[in-house]
Amino acid sequence: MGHETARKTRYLFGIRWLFPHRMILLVLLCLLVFSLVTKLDWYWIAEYKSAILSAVWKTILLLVSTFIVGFILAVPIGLVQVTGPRPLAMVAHSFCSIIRGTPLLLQIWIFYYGFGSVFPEIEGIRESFIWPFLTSAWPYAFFALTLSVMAYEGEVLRGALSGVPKGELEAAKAMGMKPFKILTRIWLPRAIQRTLPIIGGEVIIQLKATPLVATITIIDTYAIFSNIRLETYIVYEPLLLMTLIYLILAGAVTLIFTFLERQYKNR
Amino acid sequence: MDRNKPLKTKYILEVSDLKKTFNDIDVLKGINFTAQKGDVIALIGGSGSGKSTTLRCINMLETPTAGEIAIFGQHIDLIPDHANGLKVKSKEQLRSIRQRIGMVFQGFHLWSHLTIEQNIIEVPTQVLKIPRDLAIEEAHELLKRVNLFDKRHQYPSCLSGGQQQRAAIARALAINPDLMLFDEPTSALDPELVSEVLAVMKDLASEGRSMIIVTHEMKFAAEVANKVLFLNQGVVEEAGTPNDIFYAPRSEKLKQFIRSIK
Amino acid sequence: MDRNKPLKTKYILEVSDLKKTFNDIDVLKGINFTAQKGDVIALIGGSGSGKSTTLRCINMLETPTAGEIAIFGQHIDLIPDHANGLKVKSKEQLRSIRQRIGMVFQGFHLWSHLTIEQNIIEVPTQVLKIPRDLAIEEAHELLKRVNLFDKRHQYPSCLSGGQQQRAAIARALAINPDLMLFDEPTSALDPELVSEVLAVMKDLASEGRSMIIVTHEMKFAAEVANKVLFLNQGVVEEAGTPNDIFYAPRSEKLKQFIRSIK
Amino acid sequence: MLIDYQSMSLWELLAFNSPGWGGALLSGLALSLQIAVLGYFFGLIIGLFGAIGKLSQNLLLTDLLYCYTTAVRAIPELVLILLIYFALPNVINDVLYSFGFDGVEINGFFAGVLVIAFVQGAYATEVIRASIAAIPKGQIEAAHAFAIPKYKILYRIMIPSMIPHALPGLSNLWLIATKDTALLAVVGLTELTLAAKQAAGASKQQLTFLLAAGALYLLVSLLSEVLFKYLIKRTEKGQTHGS
Amino acid sequence: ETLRIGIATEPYPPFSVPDASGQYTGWEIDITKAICAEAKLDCEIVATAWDGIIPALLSRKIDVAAASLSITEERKRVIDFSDKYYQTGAAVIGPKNKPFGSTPSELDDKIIGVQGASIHAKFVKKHYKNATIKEYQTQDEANQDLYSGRIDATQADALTLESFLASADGMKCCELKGMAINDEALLGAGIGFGLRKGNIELKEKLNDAIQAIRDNGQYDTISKSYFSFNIYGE
Ligand SMILES: Nc1ncnc2c1ncn2[C@@H]1O[C@H](COP(=O)(O)OP(=O)(O)OP(=O)(O)O)[C@@H](O)[C@H]1O
Ligand SMILES: Nc1ncnc2c1ncn2[C@@H]1O[C@H](COP(=O)(O)OP(=O)(O)OP(=O)(O)O)[C@@H](O)[C@H]1O
Ligand SMILES: [Mg+2]
Ligand SMILES: [Mg+2]
Repeated sequence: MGHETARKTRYLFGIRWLFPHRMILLVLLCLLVFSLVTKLDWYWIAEYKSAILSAVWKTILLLVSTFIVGFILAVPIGLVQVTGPRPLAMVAHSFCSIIRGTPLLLQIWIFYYGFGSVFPEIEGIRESFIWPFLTSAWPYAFFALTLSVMAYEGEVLRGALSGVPKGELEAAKAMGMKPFKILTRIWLPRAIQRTLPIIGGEVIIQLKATPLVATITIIDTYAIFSNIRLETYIVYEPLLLMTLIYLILAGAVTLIFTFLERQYKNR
Repeated sequence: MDRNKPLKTKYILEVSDLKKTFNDIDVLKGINFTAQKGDVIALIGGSGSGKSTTLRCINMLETPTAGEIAIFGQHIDLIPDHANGLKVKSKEQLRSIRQRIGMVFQGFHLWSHLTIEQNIIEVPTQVLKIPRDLAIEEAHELLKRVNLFDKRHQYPSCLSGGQQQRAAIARALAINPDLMLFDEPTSALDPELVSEVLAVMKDLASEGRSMIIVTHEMKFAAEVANKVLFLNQGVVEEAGTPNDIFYAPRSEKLKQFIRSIK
Repeated sequence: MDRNKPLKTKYILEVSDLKKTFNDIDVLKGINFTAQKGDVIALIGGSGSGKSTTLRCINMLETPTAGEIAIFGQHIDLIPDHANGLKVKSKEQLRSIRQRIGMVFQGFHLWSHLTIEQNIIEVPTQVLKIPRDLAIEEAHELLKRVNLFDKRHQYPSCLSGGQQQRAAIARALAINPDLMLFDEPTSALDPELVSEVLAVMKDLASEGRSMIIVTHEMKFAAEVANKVLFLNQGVVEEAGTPNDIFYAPRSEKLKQFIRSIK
Repeated sequence: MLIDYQSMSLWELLAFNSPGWGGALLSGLALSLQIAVLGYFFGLIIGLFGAIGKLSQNLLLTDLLYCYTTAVRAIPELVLILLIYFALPNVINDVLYSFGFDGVEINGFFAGVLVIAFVQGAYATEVIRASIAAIPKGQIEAAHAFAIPKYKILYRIMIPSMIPHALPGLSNLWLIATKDTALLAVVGLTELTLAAKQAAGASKQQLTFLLAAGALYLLVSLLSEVLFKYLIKRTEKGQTHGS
Repeated sequence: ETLRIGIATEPYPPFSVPDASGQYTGWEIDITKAICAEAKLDCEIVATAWDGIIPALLSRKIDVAAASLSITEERKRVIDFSDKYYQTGAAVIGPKNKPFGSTPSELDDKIIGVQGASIHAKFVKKHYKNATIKEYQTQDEANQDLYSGRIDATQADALTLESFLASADGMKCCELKGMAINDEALLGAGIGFGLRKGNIELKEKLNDAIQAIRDNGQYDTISKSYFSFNIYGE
């Protein structure tokens, strides 16, 4: 009997979105959105629409490219800290400490204004083909943000790699797998599976680090809304729209990682 | 697979004066024994006597503190290592040897991010470069042999203890090994399965594969092994045929051990 | 401890029509049995037949999908839960029942951040509020009984399989339980130790404690149990005294199982 | 009249007494640390309960926590602080005024701690949840089987065996907390970053003061790293195999 | 009843500059104090980061914003302004080795840096249609890039640029290319105090006081110690 009821309940509430409390939350959300839309002042959107879109695109581009490249480069950094050799582990470790220990803003400035102001002094560089590259801000932003991902994710991966049960690695070793194979087939997948939720969080942290590039003339999502606020002196409406955009981006990240977590749920 | 290449020596495994110390505790105090092709050796002994450690030293999962090991006629050279005492000289050689050794761990150690089938085909496809289709076909054969075919798409965490153990055995068999190291392969199995596994092992023995088996099942040891080693406090206290060991024990320790079993 | 409080029923454990489904696979299909005070019941059966699951359902580590369980005369009420089918109604009651049940897991599950001694005194000091000194004293008794006294300050990861299993047994005994649930308590033990553990269990039985033991050791079952249940594919295929089960099996399945053991 | 910084040497610029900026930087650092420590501490508490809530079976709770962690982590901190410090009291005060009461003020320091704790709590929830999920399930089951009460399972079994997994993530969070204090400039608190900005702007010695502030941050994080290392060492016993 | 005057914590020399002890000095501070005295107001200076000034004004944490706010039509939708109390023109500077002037046609193919969200940003976008525009968060950063050669010119407040040209870097690299054409709609009607809407009485008081110190010479006395020219503009 109980069995039957269980089945039935599961059937009834099969569509998870229809749980009562979720309906209430949704209704509340709709009311909130409605009142915000009608009560506040949104005239400026029309004027800035295209600027906002391109800024959002820049944010996404920066986030995705730096995180992917940085994460791939973080693997060796996490790995040498677990396996050695000693000197390399120390180098990797100091790298992580320095990058994690200083504000990203400072790093961006040092690369852009510090190193950037050294390049023009080099004889003949202004005529060379890399000059347009050096004068734009993107390479510096990309470089600084990638370094930061490398350092933070290197640290996360170090913890994750050392947490994989030793027995499973021994099993691989005992069958003559090469170290690289063990890494790519057993060690890394196992480590990443365990830390997916943490990595998801790190992507969101990185999302929120991207606005710093505004200080080197890249107008990203955050910067465009700052500009709007300064030009119009409207305080909350641009902030709300910006929040909505960041929420959507973070929501997308969370969804992707929830999906990945589900895929790897077994343990 | 060069199983049929003539060996330089008649021994498939030679262990001499093997010692292992963990944090100043001497766990192995000088183990000596040899195995010829087709030998099935049972390692018996009390809990903590060093059986698992011996097995793990054979394929260098633990680096010995001292001693010599030769497998398939190849001597595994150990060189001093400033941190841990000794280390393996040629990793390449060790790896090629390990590819011919199948090991079943006391704790199973299935890869928990892979399904049972994936666990089994992992080494054949990735290390031995067997085509995937073929590997899966063989995996299915093995899975049927250990009666796990219908669980092949499950992850290890959803399996019962005995099911995990059988999966681990199948994984070891999948690399078609010349030497097999079993650490209590039947501990989580019920008697019905024990005899099935026993049958599998007899098969393997008749194919000319050598085996070292750590086991608590005396009946099992008596039936499958042609040589029994009794370990006690890190040394081989007595060695001989199952008959000798079980029915004509000489040392006091072994007599006591045998008595406690019966 | 209200071990000597008269029970409302003569049964210390009543399991009726216990069912459990994992992801639409019916693992238990209606288990029925009872245990009286002092009963030692052996659960035998093939791998994957549901022995561990039955044991885990008894103290609600798995919530049954359907069925009734009463322990120490107290019926454990289950109420519908919109997510998982059923859930325990009174957690308080469940906890007070669990305090009187000692469990030894198939995978031991010692707490890895505590030493062996700490593992053993954890529940006595934290749950049963026994003074620390007293608990340590008792722990030392138990550790000597299972021959682990000199390993008491080690962490579980440094112990051999058999040592971990004995530690797990000691941990279960430390709460001085009325009902003990053993999931293959001897799987990682050598025969010498098996007989020691057997002796411990007989002691416990003579003290009037009841036990449910999942085991593969038929000899063990025959010697210690007064009742044997043969599980097959999620149902109790046959139940009876060890003599009945081992020497006069009726069902075809059991006959086959017995045959395979001998 | 304005101070002439151009003629001052590096040591005069960094001197502790005005017109040197050293003292201002240090008191900025002290303020940053105070807020970071408090925010981090409360954040950890929120995170612990958040993680437990998220792992519970209660659907309403898990849904609400899901919204909390996603939203708070996604919303830029500046927005949060503007809302808590400016908009929230505004709304409250409008209500109070309409009933004839006096308005309330939210103290800048308090708002800062609140925002940092709120944000850290969301991150910590995720870190701790992942770490709890990494504890072998059997060990928690064993605790249940022995009738250890839930709160004791939490602080005797789960927290100790989770901490080694969580510490790397939590140390990242601490570093973030120290740097997030930079936001408090908005509510008029002169923390380290603002002090450095002011010094740089007033003296036009950008690089000097940025590097000085950077060095202070680095010092803090190196010290915290030593601390976290020590903690990791202490808590890792028994988690790894023997040698 | 004290009047809370909000100023920005970020230094903006020579108008408002903090020192290490947290005191603010500068022309704007002096003028504000003079106006308070003239209007017999009891003023208290409250420093807030730029991001917080308008929210603080709207949420009654301050009553007047004295942070060099340019008066524009768009901003008047949100806050009120007093009459202007100073106004400076916009200038264009560029490297010494590149000869060009400040007319739109001459700047057409150049890379021009401006401070983002400033009136100059709007101006540049409107008048130098074919130029490449780079926006910076602060004018200092634009100056820095002009020095590094990343941009060809920058347009900003004449005053700000003048002090850059007077600095070591500025003298080395750059020169004044000319003043920007006057566009009242964009470049605004000068700098005024920001006030909450509807605060007519206070606005009147401030306007009267500004007029008064201009008339009685206080304005000029203060300005003389900071500037060599007429900061009030036309
Ligand atoms: N990593 C380690 N660190 C410290 N001591 C260890 C370690 N591994 C094993 N030992 C110790 O070495 C001894 C032998 O262990 P081993 O695992 O070889 O025993 P075993 O014969 O396999 O016993 P069992 O039958 O119980 O599995 C034990 O006393 C154990 O405590
Ligand atoms: N968490 C789970 N998810 C899915 N299936 C499970 C889970 N736990 C157990 N099962 C399945 O339930 C069946 C019974 O498992 P159980 O562990 O009770 O077997 P058992 O009788 O104890 O076997 P063994 O003697 O091998 O330990 C098995 O087929 C197993 O695959
Ligand atoms: Mg062992
Ligand atoms: Mg089982």
